[in-house]
Amino acid sequence: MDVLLDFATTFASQLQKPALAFLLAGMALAALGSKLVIPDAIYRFIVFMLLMRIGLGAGMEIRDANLGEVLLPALAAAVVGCVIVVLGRYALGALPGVRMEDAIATGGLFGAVSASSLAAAMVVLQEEGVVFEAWVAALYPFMDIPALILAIVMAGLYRAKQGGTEGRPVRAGSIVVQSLRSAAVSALLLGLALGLVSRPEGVFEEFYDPLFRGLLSILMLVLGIEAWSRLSELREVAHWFVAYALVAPLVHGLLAFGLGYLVHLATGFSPGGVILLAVIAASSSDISGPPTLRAAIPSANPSSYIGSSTAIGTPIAIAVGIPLYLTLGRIVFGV
Amino acid sequence: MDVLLDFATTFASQLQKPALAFLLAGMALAALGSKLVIPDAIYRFIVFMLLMRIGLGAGMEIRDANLGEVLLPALAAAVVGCVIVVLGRYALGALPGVRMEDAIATGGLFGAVSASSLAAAMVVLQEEGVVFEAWVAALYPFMDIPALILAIVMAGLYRAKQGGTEGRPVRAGSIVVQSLRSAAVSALLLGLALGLVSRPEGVFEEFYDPLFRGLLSILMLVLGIEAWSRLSELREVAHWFVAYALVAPLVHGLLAFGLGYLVHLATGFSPGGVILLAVIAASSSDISGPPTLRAAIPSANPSSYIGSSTAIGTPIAIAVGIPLYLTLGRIVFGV
Amino acid sequence: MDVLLDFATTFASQLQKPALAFLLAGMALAALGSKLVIPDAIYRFIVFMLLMRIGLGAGMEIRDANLGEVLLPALAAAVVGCVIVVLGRYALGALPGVRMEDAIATGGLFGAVSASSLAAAMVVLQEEGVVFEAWVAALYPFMDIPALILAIVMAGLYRAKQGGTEGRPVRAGSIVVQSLRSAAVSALLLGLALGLVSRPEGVFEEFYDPLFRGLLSILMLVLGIEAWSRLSELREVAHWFVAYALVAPLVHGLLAFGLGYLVHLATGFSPGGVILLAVIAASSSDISGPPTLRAAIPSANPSSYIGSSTAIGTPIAIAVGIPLYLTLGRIVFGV
Amino acid sequence: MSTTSKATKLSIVTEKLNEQAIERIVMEAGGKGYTVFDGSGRGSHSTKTRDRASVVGAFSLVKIEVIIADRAVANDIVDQVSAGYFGDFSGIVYLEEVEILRREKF
Amino acid sequence: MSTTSKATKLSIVTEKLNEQAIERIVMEAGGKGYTVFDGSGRGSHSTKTRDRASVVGAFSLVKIEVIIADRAVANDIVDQVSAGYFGDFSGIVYLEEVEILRREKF
Amino acid sequence: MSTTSKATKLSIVTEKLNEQAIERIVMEAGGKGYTVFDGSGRGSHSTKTRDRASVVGAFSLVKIEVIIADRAVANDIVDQVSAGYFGDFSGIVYLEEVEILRREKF
Ligand SMILES: Nc1ncnc2c1ncn2[C@@H]1O[C@H](COP(=O)(O)O)[C@@H](O)[C@H]1O
Ligand SMILES: Nc1ncnc2c1ncn2[C@@H]1O[C@H](COP(=O)(O)O)[C@@H](O)[C@H]1O
Ligand SMILES: Nc1ncnc2c1ncn2[C@@H]1O[C@H](COP(=O)(O)O)[C@@H](O)[C@H]1O
Ligand code: NA
Ligand code: NA
Ligand code: NA
Repeated sequence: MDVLLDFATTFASQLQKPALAFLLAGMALAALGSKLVIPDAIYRFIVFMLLMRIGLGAGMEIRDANLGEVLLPALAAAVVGCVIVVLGRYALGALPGVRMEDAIATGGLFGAVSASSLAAAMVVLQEEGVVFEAWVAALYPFMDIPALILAIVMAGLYRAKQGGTEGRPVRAGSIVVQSLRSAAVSALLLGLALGLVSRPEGVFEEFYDPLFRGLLSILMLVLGIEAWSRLSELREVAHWFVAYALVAPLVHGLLAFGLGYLVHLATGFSPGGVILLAVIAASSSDISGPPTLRAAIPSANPSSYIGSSTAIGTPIAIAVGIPLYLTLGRIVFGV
Repeated sequence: MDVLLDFATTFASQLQKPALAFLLAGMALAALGSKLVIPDAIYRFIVFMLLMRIGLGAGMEIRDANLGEVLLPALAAAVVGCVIVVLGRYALGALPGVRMEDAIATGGLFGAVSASSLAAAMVVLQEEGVVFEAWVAALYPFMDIPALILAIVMAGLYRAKQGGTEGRPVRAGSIVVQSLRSAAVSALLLGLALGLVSRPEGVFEEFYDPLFRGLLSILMLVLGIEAWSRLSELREVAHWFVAYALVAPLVHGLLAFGLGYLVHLATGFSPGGVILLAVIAASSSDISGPPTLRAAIPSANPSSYIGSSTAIGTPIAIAVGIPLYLTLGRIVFGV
Repeated sequence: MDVLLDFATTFASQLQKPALAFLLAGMALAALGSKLVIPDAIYRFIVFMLLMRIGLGAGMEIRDANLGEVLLPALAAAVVGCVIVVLGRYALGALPGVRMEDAIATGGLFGAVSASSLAAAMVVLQEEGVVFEAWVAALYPFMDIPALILAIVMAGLYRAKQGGTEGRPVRAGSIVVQSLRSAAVSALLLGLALGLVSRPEGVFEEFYDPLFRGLLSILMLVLGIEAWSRLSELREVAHWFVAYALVAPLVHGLLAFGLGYLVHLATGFSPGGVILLAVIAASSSDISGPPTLRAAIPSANPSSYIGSSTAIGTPIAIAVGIPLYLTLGRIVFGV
Repeated sequence: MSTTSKATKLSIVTEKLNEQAIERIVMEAGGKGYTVFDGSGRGSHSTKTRDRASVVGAFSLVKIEVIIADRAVANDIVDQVSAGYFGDFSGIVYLEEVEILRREKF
Repeated sequence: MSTTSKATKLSIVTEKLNEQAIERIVMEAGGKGYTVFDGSGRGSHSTKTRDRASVVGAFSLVKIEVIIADRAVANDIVDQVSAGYFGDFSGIVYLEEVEILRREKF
Repeated sequence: MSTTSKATKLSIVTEKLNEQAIERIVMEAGGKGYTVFDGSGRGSHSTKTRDRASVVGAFSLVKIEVIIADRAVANDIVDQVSAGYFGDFSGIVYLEEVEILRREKF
């Protein structure tokens, strides 16, 4: 019960914080039919700025990090990503009225990672004074890419079993490359590389970092608007996708929290790191994932996986997930 | 004479200030045929940022405001908005060569409010150290919406009297909703609501507020460029629109100043508030007004009202109106 | 040898600085096939912001400058711009397989100036503590416009000699006007004028200046991406363009450095000013130049001059030129 | 190639302001889809801009293209759009003959 | 539906750089209007981009569509544009037959 | 006016995601060029947006126009695009007759 009470308090206090408040405000705007629109060019630029900020921060810190420390968390991230896909295929895919390709693609998207959820969680932890290794952001692709690959492989196997003629062979290498080249992952890696090998402290401190929270507030608004606007797409797909999208982020986050806790015991992975790992597990990819899946599993209905993820999964991961893992972190680690 | 001298001094000193200087520079750029263009996405984003800043500021302050205080100023705003429309219909509409629908639509646009003029005036007052209640920004829709509705109703009545077959009934409710949903008003209300119910102090102080004056300078440039580019549209309409656009902003502002002064006596409404009320009265709507009027009074020629407002009304309201009401404020209130 | 060693040290230290690091990172991104894209609206806005910042800074300082001081550097800038064009016509144009119109247009583009190289050099000098007169930025059009005019006149003469029927007469006046109206030059002059006649210190210090380095880092990224993406265009033109683009920026910069040194002896033109003069000579126009040349010398193949300039000339001017002239400055002036 | 059949392509150039209303007319009249492009232009009313910051964005133009197998439906849409949106607003409409595959889609 | 009549639609794909000059030709030759769209493409010259940051923006493409009731005017525009803007510049022009209403507008 | 000749204009409306693949098909099948426009629309699949921030940008639409002198090449492209990109993806294709100059370019 205490957990619930703690969660309620944390949730209420997060509600006041810009990240969550702007997300909900965006949903309200769209629900009320506002014509307010953030231009696409601005949206893409904001995502770039956030990922650069995260990447630069991580890169500058990795310089001094012990690479050994990163190994186990990276492995945990990959495992979580894959388990989420397997869960999607066997749990969601087993439900009545759910097409198997749609289930696998949805599992893939929820296994993959959303940069905005990660950014929101980083801001919340900073404000709460919970420390984490800056390189935790670098775990993103370690969860993202395996999840997408596994989903695509599973869909290929499934089609082959169905005797589909379509069965073009899955080339894992090409999916890795495609993921790394996506706008989101390459912005993150760009920041990482620049943080690692150049001296971007100046621009980081006077440009990328001070704009971070403000730009994030706008991104949250966009996510809220998008979430509401896409709710209608879910009407066209089986109701189970709604149920999945409500529950899965929390299950995935708890799973990752548990695994992260083990890594904490083993290597001293920070409490903040464990919480962030839970958040990226709970999140579902909104930038790089959808086009990759669309191209590689064309028979899956994009309304099923994008609707589940954008309309419900992401808001739940941010609005419920972040306060939940923060509360858990407080209880478990006393942070 | 002293008033004139004071005004001349204030005007000369404002000329040096970014708001006015950038506005005039924009006009000069367009006049000289420069190809410099601020992309539309940037323009829309700047308007969003300014309105969010204004709304957040107002919302955070309203938390502690006595709602009773706001009532009388809001009523004054609505009265001014409506009087301006009536003036437009009976004064401008009575002039030779002026089509009645055009006169009514123009009155409606001048009764409505421009966010950029409001923002410019707020910056000027801040720089001059003239204080005002932050919630004054919330008066915007109280003037804007009644003016638009009244104009549309009047145009409907006029058409009905002419025996126009077109006469679709005016639904005031739908116009209110449409106005509230417009990008400008909903950004302002979004900011207000977030300021009221969440704790956006952090992002306000590190993002929305520090960018305010700089973004405003760019917006002034855009307004100047637009003003000059649209001057040519006025060639197609009766000359009286030019005369109206030159004089009306000042008359409207003085009217509002007078009414504001009465409210000041009655409730202690601040001198800065009176000045801002005059500025929003002097201003004419550039974002939400035109499409609303275009859709609801299609028989009015948009060149008449948009030309009057964008090419002349807005520059006059900013360049002449703001220094004028500031001077008056100094004389009347000794600020 | 010492020069080489000094240069190597400076180069290595610049490699770490954001300007150069982001440029190279952009090239790497494009080379690796990343889908990361900076939207065009953002790019155009960044260029506007940088030129405004440079113009405002120069304008505010020119207020107190002795106009006599500016004359000789301006003359030097014009001479360098013209010499570069002549070199292009007689050196590049004499090479086998090079069409004369292409050579002249390329010379014109390399004689003209790139705002981004100028901005990058200003940031580097500031970071290195090398002072320069802020009005040096105002030398831009004095080099840019004569170079473009001379190239267009030479191309006209060449066509006339070939008995081309196309020979529309070159109107120098119209080219000057067209250059001044281009987005880049007019943003710079706008800033200059506002800095000169208004009091933009407030917005300069809280908006244009603090965003300068950060926005420049993004611009460098864009230049890097563009450079790599346009390399392929060079495949279609004579190899000599590649050789020219590699060598010319350095030659042009050294020429300007020499002339700048004479001006330094004559009028006390600052060491930083000499270095900047060298950088703008080394740079080639990327915004205003190409469309002007395209319209005025339509028979020249744009792949030749834009490929040479964007793919090789600009990266060389920034990556090699800036450290080189900085090193020279250190040796010659002991800065 | 699978056999093609004739259909009518209807192009409506109109103020962005009217985009949604016209799309509704299209779908209600029996259109099966439409494609929309942003544009700018000049006609008997004033010049419309695209891209550059325009204080009055809602006045830029769109072209709505509708492909319809049944000519009567096309005529119906033309009539409704002409009646409601061309008296006072800027705009033109024109028809072309096109060849389509998968006739059931149009 | 009010009766329609035949007209010619002229489409000119050209570098943005030439947009204004060609629009002037259209109006001076007797065109009553035009509509313009941003685009990108590939032909015998190099590839043109749209949307992505392009250091050399003025080289992206536009398509200018002109509907003309009088075929002679259309031919005249084709001739002038071909002579002035297709030797050295990228671009194509083509004509289609369309059905219009309100013939007096075109 | 120099004499014109008939050609086929192929218009393909497709998800942006497929743009490059279809362009490759066009060029490999013997097309000499293409022009691309951004758009949005509605059909039997869900509505596609343009311009407004879209978390899933790659799903907006493009229209690819290809003018081809040789009808057989056009048919070939239609077949390939239909086979590869219309089963599971949104999209339509249609053909029109156009008049071209400089036939060798198409
Ligand atoms: N003859 C024409 N050819 C092509 N587009 C036209 C033509 N006339 C009008 N338009 C387009 O339709 C819009 C509205 O036309 P109008 O109602 O005549 O102002 C213009 O802005 C053009 O985009
Ligand atoms: N066969 C074609 N079909 C469609 N568009 C074309 C074709 N050829 C050229 N274009 C367009 O015209 C532009 C200029 O063509 P070009 O002058 O051949 O480089 C190209 O970038 C395309 O947008
Ligand atoms: N009848 C139609 N007329 C014009 N465009 C259409 C039509 N049907 C579909 N489209 C376009 O093709 C896209 C994909 O169609 P669909 O595959 O039916 O969803 C739509 O989003 C529209 O842009
Ligand atoms: Na995930
Ligand atoms: Na007003
Ligand atoms: Na140069």
